[in-house]
Amino acid sequence: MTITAELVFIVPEITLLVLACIILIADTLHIEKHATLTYWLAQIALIVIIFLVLIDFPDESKRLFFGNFVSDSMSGVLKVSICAITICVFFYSYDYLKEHELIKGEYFVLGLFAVLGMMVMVSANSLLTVYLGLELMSLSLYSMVAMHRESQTASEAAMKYFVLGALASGILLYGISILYGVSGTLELPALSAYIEAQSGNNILLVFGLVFVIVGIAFKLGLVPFHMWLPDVYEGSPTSVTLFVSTAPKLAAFAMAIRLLVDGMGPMAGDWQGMLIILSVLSMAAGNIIAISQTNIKRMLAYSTIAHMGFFMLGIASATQLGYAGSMFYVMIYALMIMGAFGMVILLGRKGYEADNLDDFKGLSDRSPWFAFIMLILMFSMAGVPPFIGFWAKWFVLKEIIANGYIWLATVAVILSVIGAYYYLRIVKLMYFDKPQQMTAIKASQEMRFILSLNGLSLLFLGFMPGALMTLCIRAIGY
Amino acid sequence: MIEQIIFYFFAAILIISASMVITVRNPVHAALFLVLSFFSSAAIWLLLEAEFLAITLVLVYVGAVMVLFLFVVMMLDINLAPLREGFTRYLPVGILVAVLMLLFMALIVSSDSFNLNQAEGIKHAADYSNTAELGLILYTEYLYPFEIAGAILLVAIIAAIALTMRKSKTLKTPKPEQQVAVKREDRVRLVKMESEKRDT
Amino acid sequence: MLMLTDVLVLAAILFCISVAGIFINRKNVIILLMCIELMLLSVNMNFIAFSHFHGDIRGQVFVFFILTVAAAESAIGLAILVVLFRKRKTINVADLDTLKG
Amino acid sequence: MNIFDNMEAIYLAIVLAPLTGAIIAGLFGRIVGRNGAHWVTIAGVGIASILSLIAYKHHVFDGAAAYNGAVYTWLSVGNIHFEVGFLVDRLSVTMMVVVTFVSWMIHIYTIGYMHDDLGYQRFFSYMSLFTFFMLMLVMSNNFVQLFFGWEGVGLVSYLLIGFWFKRDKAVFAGLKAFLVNRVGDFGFLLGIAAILMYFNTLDYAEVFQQAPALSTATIEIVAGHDWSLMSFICICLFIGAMGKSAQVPLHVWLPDSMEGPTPISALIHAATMVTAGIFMVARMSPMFELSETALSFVMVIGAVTAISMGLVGLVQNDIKRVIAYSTLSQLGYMTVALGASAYAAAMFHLVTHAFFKALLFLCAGAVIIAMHHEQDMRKMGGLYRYMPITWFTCLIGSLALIGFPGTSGFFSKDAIIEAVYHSNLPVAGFAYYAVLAGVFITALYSFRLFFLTFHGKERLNKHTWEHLHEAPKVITVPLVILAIPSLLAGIFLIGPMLFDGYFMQAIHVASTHDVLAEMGKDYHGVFSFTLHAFKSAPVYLTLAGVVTAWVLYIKFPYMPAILEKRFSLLHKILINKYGFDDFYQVVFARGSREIGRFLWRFGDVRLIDGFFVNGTALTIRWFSSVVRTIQSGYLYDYAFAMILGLLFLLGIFVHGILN
Amino acid sequence: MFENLPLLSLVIWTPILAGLWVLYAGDRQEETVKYFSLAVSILVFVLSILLYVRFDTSSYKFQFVEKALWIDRFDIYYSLGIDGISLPLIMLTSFITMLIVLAAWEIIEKRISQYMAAFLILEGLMNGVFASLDAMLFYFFWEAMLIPMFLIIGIWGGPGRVYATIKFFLYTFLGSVFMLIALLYLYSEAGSFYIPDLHALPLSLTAQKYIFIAFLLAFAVKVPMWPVHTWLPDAHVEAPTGGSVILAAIMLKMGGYGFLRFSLPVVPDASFAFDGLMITLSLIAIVYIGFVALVQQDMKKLIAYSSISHMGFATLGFFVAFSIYHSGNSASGAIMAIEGGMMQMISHGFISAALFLCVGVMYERLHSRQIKDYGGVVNTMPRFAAFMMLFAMANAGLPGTSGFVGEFLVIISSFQASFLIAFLAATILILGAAFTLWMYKRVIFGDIANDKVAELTDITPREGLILGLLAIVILLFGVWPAPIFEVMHPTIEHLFEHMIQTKLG
Repeated sequence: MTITAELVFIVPEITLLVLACIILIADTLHIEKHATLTYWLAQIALIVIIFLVLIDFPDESKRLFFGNFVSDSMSGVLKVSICAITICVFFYSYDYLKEHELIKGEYFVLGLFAVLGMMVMVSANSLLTVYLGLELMSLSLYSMVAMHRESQTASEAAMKYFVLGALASGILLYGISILYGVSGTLELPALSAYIEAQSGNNILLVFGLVFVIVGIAFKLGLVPFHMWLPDVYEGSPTSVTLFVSTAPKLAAFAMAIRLLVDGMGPMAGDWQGMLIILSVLSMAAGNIIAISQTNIKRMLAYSTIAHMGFFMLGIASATQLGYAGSMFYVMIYALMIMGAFGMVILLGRKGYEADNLDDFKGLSDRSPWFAFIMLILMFSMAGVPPFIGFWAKWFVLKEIIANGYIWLATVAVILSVIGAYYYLRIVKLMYFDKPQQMTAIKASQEMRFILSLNGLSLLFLGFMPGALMTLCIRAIGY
Repeated sequence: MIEQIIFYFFAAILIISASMVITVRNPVHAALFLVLSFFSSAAIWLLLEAEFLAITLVLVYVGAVMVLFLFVVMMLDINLAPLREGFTRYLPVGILVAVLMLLFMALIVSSDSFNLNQAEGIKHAADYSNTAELGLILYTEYLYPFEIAGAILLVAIIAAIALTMRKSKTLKTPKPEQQVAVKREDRVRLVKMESEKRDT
Repeated sequence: MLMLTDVLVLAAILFCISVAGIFINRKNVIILLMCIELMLLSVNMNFIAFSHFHGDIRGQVFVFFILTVAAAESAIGLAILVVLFRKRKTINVADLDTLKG
Repeated sequence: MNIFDNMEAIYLAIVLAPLTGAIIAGLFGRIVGRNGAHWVTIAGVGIASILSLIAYKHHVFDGAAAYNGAVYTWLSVGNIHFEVGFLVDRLSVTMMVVVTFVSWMIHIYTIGYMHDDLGYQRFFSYMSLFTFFMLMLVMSNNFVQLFFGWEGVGLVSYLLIGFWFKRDKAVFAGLKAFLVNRVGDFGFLLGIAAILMYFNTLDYAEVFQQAPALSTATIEIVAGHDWSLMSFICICLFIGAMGKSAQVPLHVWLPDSMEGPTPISALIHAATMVTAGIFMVARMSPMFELSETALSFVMVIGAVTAISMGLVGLVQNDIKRVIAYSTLSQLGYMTVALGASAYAAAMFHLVTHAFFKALLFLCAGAVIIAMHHEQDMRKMGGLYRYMPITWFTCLIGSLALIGFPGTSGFFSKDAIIEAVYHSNLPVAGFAYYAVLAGVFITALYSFRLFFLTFHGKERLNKHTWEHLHEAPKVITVPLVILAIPSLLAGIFLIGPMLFDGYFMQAIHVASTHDVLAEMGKDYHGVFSFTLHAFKSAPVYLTLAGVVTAWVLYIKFPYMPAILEKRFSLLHKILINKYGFDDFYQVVFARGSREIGRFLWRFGDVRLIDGFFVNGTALTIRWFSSVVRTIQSGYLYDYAFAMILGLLFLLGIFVHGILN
Repeated sequence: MFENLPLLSLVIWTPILAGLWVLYAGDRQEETVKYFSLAVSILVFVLSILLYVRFDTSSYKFQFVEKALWIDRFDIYYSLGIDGISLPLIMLTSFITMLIVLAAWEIIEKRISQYMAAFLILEGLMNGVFASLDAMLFYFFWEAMLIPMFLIIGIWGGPGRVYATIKFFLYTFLGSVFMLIALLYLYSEAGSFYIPDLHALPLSLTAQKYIFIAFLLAFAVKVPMWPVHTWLPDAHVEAPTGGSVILAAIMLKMGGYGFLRFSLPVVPDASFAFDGLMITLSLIAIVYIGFVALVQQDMKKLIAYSSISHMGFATLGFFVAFSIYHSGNSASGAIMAIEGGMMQMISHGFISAALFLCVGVMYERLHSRQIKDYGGVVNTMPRFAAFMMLFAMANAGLPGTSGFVGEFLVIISSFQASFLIAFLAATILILGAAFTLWMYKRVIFGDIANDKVAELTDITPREGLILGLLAIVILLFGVWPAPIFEVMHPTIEHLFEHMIQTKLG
């Protein structure tokens, strides 16, 4: 296939890049107070991308551009999900940014570039594209975090995020260089084939693998490479936290799958152990530390760490279904955390971030409906049926049990129960405590609607998880 | 043999200058030592027949990035004295970990298990152009990454501007287009008043 | 005659120096950015060495991209630094502790 | 149509009539009113009573065969069916007559006694309910129904004792009665369980049929020790009887039960309900006969009860309590008779005792009413002048109680003493002397009561004195009616009941134990039996007792006080009732509360909740607050952590440090 | 007509959907909501009666089976069906819910619609637990139940409600997740979540033991067995009346049901291997908790402890069956023990519900649950006292009440296993009477203790109706337990046959 013929497959990426540039120009030319145009253009762009992906949805796995790009159903599904999530994120953000007078066209433009980076990661088929996608995404995110220039915490968070992120990519790169040195190739399938062909265990590969794992673990926020995460979640404007906590996790999942499975599948025996250790540490640290948090964003950050630990177990099971389980988990997780930060945004108002746990006190008196939505979110995160969070945990647990890691499943569920405590605490604050303030909730109708939809979808999916599960399984190609 | 001597020479400079980067008190000096490290690296890269990259490193890095660093260092009015406190306290642990790390890494990378058949590097013919070779592959095989790299640079530009550009609210600048476009109605208000009637 | 191992060990040393720099340096954020540059340099060294000994130009291509990204990265890093300094009037690493726990 | 054609219907009617009365009076008391309540219950028990008499005639005079049939399957699990059914033979029919008749009388008497009480309807309801449960108990043909009646009777006793719920003592006494009875039931239930296990049925007839085959069976309770199955079962069942029939050491509830409305509920406890245990052992005679161990146990318990409780009766001052202790003592006699295999004698004493004890209680009731609810005998005296009828009937009752020759009590008690004498159980010797001593004591306390109440100096206070008068007709008439059988029943019943095979197959006595048959050889009619008595010790002991009482309480009224001082230790022991109450109070009541408190405070609150549950939670929370400080906020620490993590992974997976 | 109604789905989803509607309607239409809730709960009860009427008592097979694919990829079915074990429990659930809705009429002052909704949803979920034939569906309902219960205790509970409800939630949640692991393991072995498939699955003894322990953790917490019982007193004390009732009457039965549905048939060999442990724990529950109940100062706590003690009979009955069978006796004794345990569960459902409602009646008037605040209640509330006497006696296991049947059967059958077991179990005769009646004495009897008691008013007709219904049921099943036994006998017989067959091969 000629390069021009191959271009068809990267139409969504090209379009996104072009649209992003157009929006950038439009934003520069069109100075207005609320960047409304930019916002809507960005939303339209994302919708267009979704359509473009869907129109030519990749059914079979194709490796293109000299092995730098892969087009398969997993990438298709993840791209659509990333775009869809970003639409919601922008939606929530728009209200927030307007309210807090942070609105800037660059937010959306950088967001689009981050999405582009994620799409590159999702479709990466070589070590190089993984790296470039990762950097494109990360750099956009760093600057988005720092965007709130008037905030003390935002710049601090951005600095930490940046330095540690750069350190992590340095480590990742070192690993990649070792892998390249051993195999002499940058293409993931070729790497995999090389490892397959190797007889015996090559210590150098494991050596490189460790560095790569660190890079992945950093992006997902696995202990002990998680330290940036709570600070960034807390310090950033909530809209950015919302973005950082959702779509990039999907991309990180894709990165893990690409690197570990596509690239080092035959070494599963080696990375399984590492992932399990990191998972257990993450679940333990995340769940335990979250208990003593008083800031909800920070608490959700630790909960994210715990979730990522749990989610990693699916990959650690090193089976197709396990990957599907992880994919399912991470998608559900994104949906849940999005709703949760959406709630934080909903409760905030001008000059006031509702990010203290106490701000949730007596929510059921102030707004029974949104208290209920938050209840759904919390119980879903805790993994209680009938909400979808349960099925996410279920899927992963099922796979690790099917692979004989019963002790691991036991540890995971015990730690989840510990984790359930802090979710319950929020429900407790909302339902059992008296409100500290009785100010009505100020949010646009659309925001209310989308947030309700977000919450209710967890309930609905809880009853009908089958379709999404099947989708994930198909996407993994099982 | 001569190659090795050159290598060790530059390697020594590299290591020393790198160490200086992290230990000197003055950030300007650190930046300069960094420049030195880059130079010595470039020299080693030349030994490794990566001419284009070696030159790029000097041009791009030393020429642009390091200048940027210096620029920033100068721009920020940093009080140097307090930046040195408590440095030695953490040094032993830091060095211990670094040495352990080095041990772990060196043990592995010095083991001869990279299945590289060549005991020494592949020597190219004299007319071999590293730059041409690189350029060839960059615009064909690596077209896709190349475009992404472009996007990354674009992001860097946007981000840098968005983050650092200041529109001070207190700053009052004349807006000529508005001044020119002003109409009479905007400036003058005609007030029509009824004459007062004096009642006697 | 140049040995692969020599270069790799050199890169490893460089890597460790940069890592040590990140956590030994307690004061100045700019130094952290420089350490990151050093780290990337070490990685580049690796790639070029492998490229040389493999006789494979792709390693150098990778370095090319790393250089590009590193430039972008330092631009953004410095931008963040500027933002930080403007707000906090300090680039002391030890002062960046409002977010913790 | 002959009414005997359908006996099942009659038996059902006997049982259900009182129940219906109880339900109507209880649930619809407000609607039917006071009169309605007593009419409906009296009618119910009356029907039961009359029908019982008809059944009695049917069985005793017409010689009908025993009836055994199920009417309702309560529950069946697999091949085991728990049924409600009736076994009516001469034993049960006798009990039915006694129960319904006494109950009927009490109902009538209550109209007068409870006239002004607020809980009028409730009281009638309880009484009828009691009758129902008692009938279920005696008519049962299986153990489950027996247990049902057994517990039901306990329930009503609880309700009746605590009838005046405002009185703390009464309520306490009720609770005590229930709990002590439950201790007995505990053994009883285990006995039933053992029966079910080995006999695979709970039907009397089938159990009795299989019993001889299992007489040598053993049961291993404590590993390594085989016990005789029959002994085990019988002793377990007898523990139940000990509770219900107030045998030492489960007797403590009975004296306290006198807190119930005087004297009706007291009567129920003294004359009717407590005989359930005696009846039950008699009913189980085919099993008890197979175990000499059990019989000996029964006899010892009975003997101890007979003598020890009599002694306590000596020092009581409350008129009802004296009678209560006499009841205990008499129950001991009956139990001794059971132990001696003289079931018929026990039943005989049960019947005569029912009459004269009812009489005594009603007399006491009459006195108490006359004294305006004063029960302390020390504040009475000389009442014979004011209450001649009561005085006279009480005298008859007391004579019967002490076994004055010719009275009903004489025949029954003498038969028991004789039976014990003939018994060849190893413990019979002890029992014999115990019951002999009991005769003297009985006479002493009975006449102490009699003299203190009716004779001697008037120690009344002015208020009571002014209102003192003979009891109304509704009370005196039953007194007179009861006096007659108390005096004469023995003469007519001794022959048929003891020696003429009155109970037929209802009671089974092994030939080796058959003391009554042995006595029967010497029995030549009532008259010679009476004469014969004058040749034996009991009569003289009785007389000695009466004389002693006279000396102490009429002749030298200051003597008791001197004796009290002289034998202060003994007196103290008796006043404290051997310390059973205090012992139970301290050891069981307080002890179990202390155990409970310990288990709760230490086990639940401190250990499980405090240490494990909250401890875990607190540890996690503490740990959380400690671990979070690792997140110091300093970039270099974060980087350090990452590098450590990297080192850790390298160390383990690359360098295999842990391997 | 109506022959093909999906009755089970109806008893599950009718209340849930109605509950959602009530939630939506909110407090604005308070009266409508109340009557609507009552109507729905009655309707569900009628449906459950219909289930009983159409139930074929001669068969042990699952009836009213409904099956639809739910999650096709993993063979999870929406699979419903009931046998003789679940039918009585479903009826119990719908009966008790009806009473609770009625009882909430005036007691609950705030958020009445949410209260009603919570109970209706809870009812549906509980029915779902009892009717599920798919292990995942079962677990789904099983866990979902926690949420409304958590809210019920937390929102309408007493002063210590937060501690109590979080403790309740975490305790039960922790227990349940182990069951999830066991179920997932079973799935990995059997490839199916269909419960009868799991029953038929051969397993090694080691695997069985682990699974048993996992199940035990889940069910023991629910029952609750000593020593994982401490959530119960707290939850009961703090819960509103309705919450206590549902907790005691039905939630605790979930544990027992779990043993019958999962532990015994899925891992019979392990159940047999662990029967000593189970019997010991049950006996500890009976005796230890009996003593603890004796000294409680809070009426609800006392009844809560008494519940633990009584539920000990259920578990004792289930597990002593092995010993009975293996000590050489016929199966009938063993079956008697299991049926006794089952009967104990049902009867305890009525009795504990009644007692908690009684406490609720008093609490509503005096706002205290402390025994010492009462005394002489009979003087002002005679009719109430009479009802409570009946319930207290039933709690003490008096023959003629339903409380007797189960205890009696368990005691007499456990004698066949060992004298000691029967001996210790029979102590309930004394302890049960002691703690129940002692409380009754202090609360009800005596002279009027204080002014507040003097101002008490006797039960309202509504309360009378509730207590009366319970009284009727308690007496009815005391003298006529046959309907329950008829329904469960074939099932339990079948279950027992299954239990004694080894699965090791």
